[in-house]
Amino acid sequence: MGSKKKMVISQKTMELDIVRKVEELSGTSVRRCFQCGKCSAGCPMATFMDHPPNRIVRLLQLGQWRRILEGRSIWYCASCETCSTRCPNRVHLAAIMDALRKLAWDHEGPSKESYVQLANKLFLENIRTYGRQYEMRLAAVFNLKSGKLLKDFMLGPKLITKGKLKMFHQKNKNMAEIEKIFQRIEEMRKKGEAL
Amino acid sequence: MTANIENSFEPKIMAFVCTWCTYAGADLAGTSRMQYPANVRVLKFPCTGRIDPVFILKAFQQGADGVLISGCHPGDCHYIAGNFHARRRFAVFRKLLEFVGVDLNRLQFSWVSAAEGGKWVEVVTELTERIREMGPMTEFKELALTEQWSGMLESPELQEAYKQI
Amino acid sequence: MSNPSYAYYPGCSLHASAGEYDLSTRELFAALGVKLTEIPDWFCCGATPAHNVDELLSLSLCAKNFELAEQVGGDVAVACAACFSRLKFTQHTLEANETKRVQVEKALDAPLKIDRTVKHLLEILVRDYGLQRLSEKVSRPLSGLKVACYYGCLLTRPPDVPNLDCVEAPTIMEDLIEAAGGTPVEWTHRMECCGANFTLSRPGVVLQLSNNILKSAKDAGADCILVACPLCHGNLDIRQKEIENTHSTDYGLPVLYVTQLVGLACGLTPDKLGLEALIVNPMPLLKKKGLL
Amino acid sequence: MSRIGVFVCHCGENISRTVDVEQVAAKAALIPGVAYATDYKYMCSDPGQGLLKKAITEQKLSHIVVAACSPRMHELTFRKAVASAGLNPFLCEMANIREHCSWVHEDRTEATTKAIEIVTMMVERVKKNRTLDTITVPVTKRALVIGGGIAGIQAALDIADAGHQVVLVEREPSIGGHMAQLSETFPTLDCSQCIMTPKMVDVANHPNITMHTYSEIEQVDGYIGNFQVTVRKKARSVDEDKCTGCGICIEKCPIRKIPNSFDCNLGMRPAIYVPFPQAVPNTPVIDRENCTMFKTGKCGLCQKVCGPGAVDYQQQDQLVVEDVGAIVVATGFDLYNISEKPKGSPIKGYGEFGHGKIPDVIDGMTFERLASASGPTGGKILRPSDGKEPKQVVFIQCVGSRAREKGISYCSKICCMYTAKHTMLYKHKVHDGQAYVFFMDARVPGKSYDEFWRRAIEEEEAVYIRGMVSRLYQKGDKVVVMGSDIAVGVQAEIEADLVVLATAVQPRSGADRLAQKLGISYDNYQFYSEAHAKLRPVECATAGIYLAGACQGPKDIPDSVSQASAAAAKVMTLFAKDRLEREPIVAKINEAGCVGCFYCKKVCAYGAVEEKEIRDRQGNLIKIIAHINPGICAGCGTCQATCPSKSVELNGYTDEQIVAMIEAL
Repeated sequence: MGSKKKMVISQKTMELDIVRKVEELSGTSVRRCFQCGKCSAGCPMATFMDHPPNRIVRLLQLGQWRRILEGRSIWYCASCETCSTRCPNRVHLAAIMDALRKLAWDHEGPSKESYVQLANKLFLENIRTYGRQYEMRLAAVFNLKSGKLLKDFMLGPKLITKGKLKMFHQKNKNMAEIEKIFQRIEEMRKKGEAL
Repeated sequence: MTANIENSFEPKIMAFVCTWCTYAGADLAGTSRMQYPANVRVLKFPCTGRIDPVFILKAFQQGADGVLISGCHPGDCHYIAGNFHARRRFAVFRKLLEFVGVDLNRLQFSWVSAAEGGKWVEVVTELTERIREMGPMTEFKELALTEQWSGMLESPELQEAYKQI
Repeated sequence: MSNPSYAYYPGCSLHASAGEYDLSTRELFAALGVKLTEIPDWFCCGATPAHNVDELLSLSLCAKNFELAEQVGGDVAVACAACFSRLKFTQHTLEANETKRVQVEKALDAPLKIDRTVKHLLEILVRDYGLQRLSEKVSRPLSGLKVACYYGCLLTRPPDVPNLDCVEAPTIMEDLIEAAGGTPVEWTHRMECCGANFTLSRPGVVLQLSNNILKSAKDAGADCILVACPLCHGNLDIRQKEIENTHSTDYGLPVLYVTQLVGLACGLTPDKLGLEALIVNPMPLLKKKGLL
Repeated sequence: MSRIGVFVCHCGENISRTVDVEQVAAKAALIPGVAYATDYKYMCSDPGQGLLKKAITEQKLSHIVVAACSPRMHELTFRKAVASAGLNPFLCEMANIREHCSWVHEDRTEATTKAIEIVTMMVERVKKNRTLDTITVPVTKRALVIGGGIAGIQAALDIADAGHQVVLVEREPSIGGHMAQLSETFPTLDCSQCIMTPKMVDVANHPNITMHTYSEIEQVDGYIGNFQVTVRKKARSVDEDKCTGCGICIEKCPIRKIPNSFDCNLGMRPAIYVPFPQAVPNTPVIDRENCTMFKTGKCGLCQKVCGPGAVDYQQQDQLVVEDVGAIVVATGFDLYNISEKPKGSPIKGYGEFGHGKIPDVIDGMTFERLASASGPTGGKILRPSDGKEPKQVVFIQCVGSRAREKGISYCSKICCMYTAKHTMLYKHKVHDGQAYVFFMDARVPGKSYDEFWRRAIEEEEAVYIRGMVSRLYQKGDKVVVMGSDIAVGVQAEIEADLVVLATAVQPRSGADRLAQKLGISYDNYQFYSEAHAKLRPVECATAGIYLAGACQGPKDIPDSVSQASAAAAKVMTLFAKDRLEREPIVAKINEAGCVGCFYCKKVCAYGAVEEKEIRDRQGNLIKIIAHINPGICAGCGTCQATCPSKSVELNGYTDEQIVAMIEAL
């Protein structure tokens, strides 16, 4: 749950550097938000969240980055874009959520709530290794890593018989190119050329 | 004609209305071609504040079976506060009427604005139907007949009484 | 009138769990005389996970795919809603954001070539091929079939990005179904999220959200649900039994890809449409409606 | 015996379709007193009116009933027609057999019966109608404007520009009001003085405007078109005619440490002073309470140095009587001083904010003076306690306003905007500072207002925090602000260097006393009441008196100026004719019956009831009775229904007329 601790607001306690990063990554301004609540009203995941989406923006306005990290909301966003679509101020909240997840992972690494990000990370690993996505492998590795070995166990056989889970797969021929992309991005980050 | 007496009773209803709101509302009902019972007779006043309670008594005495008083909504009075004075006056007057023996169901107060043609129709229709069910207002007529109540100054009893003074 | 040909980007799902979408797409387009040439050695677009973790990577992957598409002529035809969304997003973002553009060019070590027109299959069928011509191809109208057209999130959202149809009140799927002789139903959850990406990490969420969608379709009297996204399909079809068990209910709503249903109307046989690959068996319904 | 004419209109088929008009005319002819009855296709048409006029002459008709549409439609038409035939127009009545009969009833028998009854009622009524004459009142084409702020100035200039004489009365030594105190104005941020002072000079130079500054209204007599207003010109101790405004007296005055209220007491002034350099008139005034000459009889320096000999210690208050036809009230507002708890007032003060105790807790007007280039700090934002530049400034909105329990439930309307402006002015002057605003909601519904407010947040980076502040306290050299952010759902605390309170707008002190002199009404807060909230928003219920600006309710500059121009337009409408004409539907008192209970006076919303002394021939007072001023009476008749002795009668709605109608039932 989000902290009920008192906010002591000052130029020092407002972590505006992080907010600027969020704004850069998401290409959207958090100051534009006037807290109408429409994002929270339409969010299919709001019931699973501790901070409703509007409050995430509000916390950003006040530079309350820690409070966002302590909550779980950003890990429950489904990226459905409903908020961004309906925002009267064109605050691209879905993009803000992306930025927050990235910054949270970069700063804090995995946590109890961020294991969804694990699935995402594995997804990218798959791309790096195979160039494409192979659901069978993704599911198996995810279950292994997240300690939920038997999750969706019952679905597997049925999907295989229906030809939906391919047991074998081929790598793209141009794998070297994809690896280079990954490497160049890592390089840029090391040099501080990208967030 | 052998129509049932009960059913053929057509109540007489007097409506005392202010010119700015309810009279205009009734006009609107007309221009909108709404339909309502033909039992109501409208008397126009500048303001409900002008309506003397005596007029209500007078109406009943003259054979009205129901009386409707209607003006601007509270706060919307054309004359700032006339309807407030009226409301207060009639609140007290109702008690008196009740004491005199008039069934208060025969007396209706309502606020109908110049925009509420439909409400005028509703109010008039409801009151007419209610009075129709209640039957004719007989109290005053009976009094007038039996006790010569209505102040006939030339009644023999009174003349007699005068002589003795 | 000759048809334009397209550079086909099937996406990972169509090569795996959504094989029937790929099959039915190829068969339908062949039947219509529209040429699809698969982009050679295309990469995964990164889908939702990539931008969740790393937007720069997501943009770079898509930009790379645009580069690969240069080998094949024609507009880029996309079947998967997520791929469609990512490719469109990449164009939209990189056109507007100079910083990100420079970063992506660095990641690719090449100048950007992202100005190819990207079209979802729906657009190609409804606008390029045209409803009039399509209806002329219909040999087995979907008469009496009540279809709940499900758009999900990514086909239309957000404004100014996919530009497939009206962002809040699209009709493109309904128009298509009407052209195929079917009856689209009015329902409330056309554009609600199915839980999407959480299918792996938080299936509980998916069970709840997808249940709402199935219930709404059922309440609206639909015989089946029409989708244009493999992930939505997975959540509504593959998980339908599980949803029914969890919520102690019984929907039995076949979930068909848009190419499957249109293909059926155009007289293709079930084996060419991969109908047997669907988890909720559509055969009894199709038989009942005289569509087989 | 009356010879009544009844004219039944078919209104094409609108009436005749459901009402048997011929039968109505035939029945009407049988009513005693009816000399002539006929029906016609279109009574309102030229031939219809001609028929009416011809019948009046030929049949020697004495009263007319036109049974047609609603009187709200054509009463005026027929009364004019009747008048042109030489009959008093008020002897003509309309029986409404269209809107109230033919259009609302389908059954022909029922509708015809009802129409006959309606006509009968009106015939009985018209028998009791009396000849009435249109009332005319002479109009003095000279206006009084009370209050020399932006509203008063605008109204005065508009009326004067239209060619009428205007008397402008201002309580303070200079005109200009609050607007002269402001630094910059929303939503354009143009300098207040730059747009205000030219208007002040225009007033001073206008040939049609007479200014009485440092003056107050003593007494108001008369009524619309004919007011006599007594103005008290307070002794300035400086002769306005002789003074050249050179300012040497001000320079030489030895008393220099008097807090200047124009600068919200931040700056000091001498005992002889002008409130601010651009004052109009630029004539100093001696503050007698603080002047050594007045306190001890010694000094006299200002008189010695005054070249033209304008300083006059013997000057007395003067009473001037001005005859005017209309009055514009533009007395403006005061800011609620939250550290005060006036006795007997529902205002409870705000002890929790420490205003008046904590030096760095100031109100919005004080901030204006700090930000003003001509203010005591030369436009630098420096906090009062130690003169340092504050780096964290907290603004609190809705202090006093919208707090029923504290005594004021209304919204002060201007605070959201001026607070947004303050955050901008602050950011412009203190680049590394941070402004915070605690607010409940932003009420910024004016042209370009919401955009302005958003700009304060999005571009000037003011941090707005939705939630009220509970308490302020001093901690070291900081003021601790205990607030909450209701969007986050937690308490929010800020250690501020300066706290600015957006305190409520209240009517100018003494608004009630002035209202009593003018005979106009005011609300619980002493804001003056308009005649109708929607349709007569600039007129008082008392005829001939108009409202402009914040004296009627909280208003910003554009609203005040608009209302002032509207009030001026109303005055000009009144002045457009030499005599004021009005319908004679007014009440009058039966002097023999009136017992002087004055219940009528209590219920009259217009102040039309006056007291009248009845004396015998020797001049002994017999009784005091009510008299209704026909210039003021609006004709509602509430007095008549209220009068216990039945000594009031409303023309056109007499008891006789109404009872006649009831009896016709």
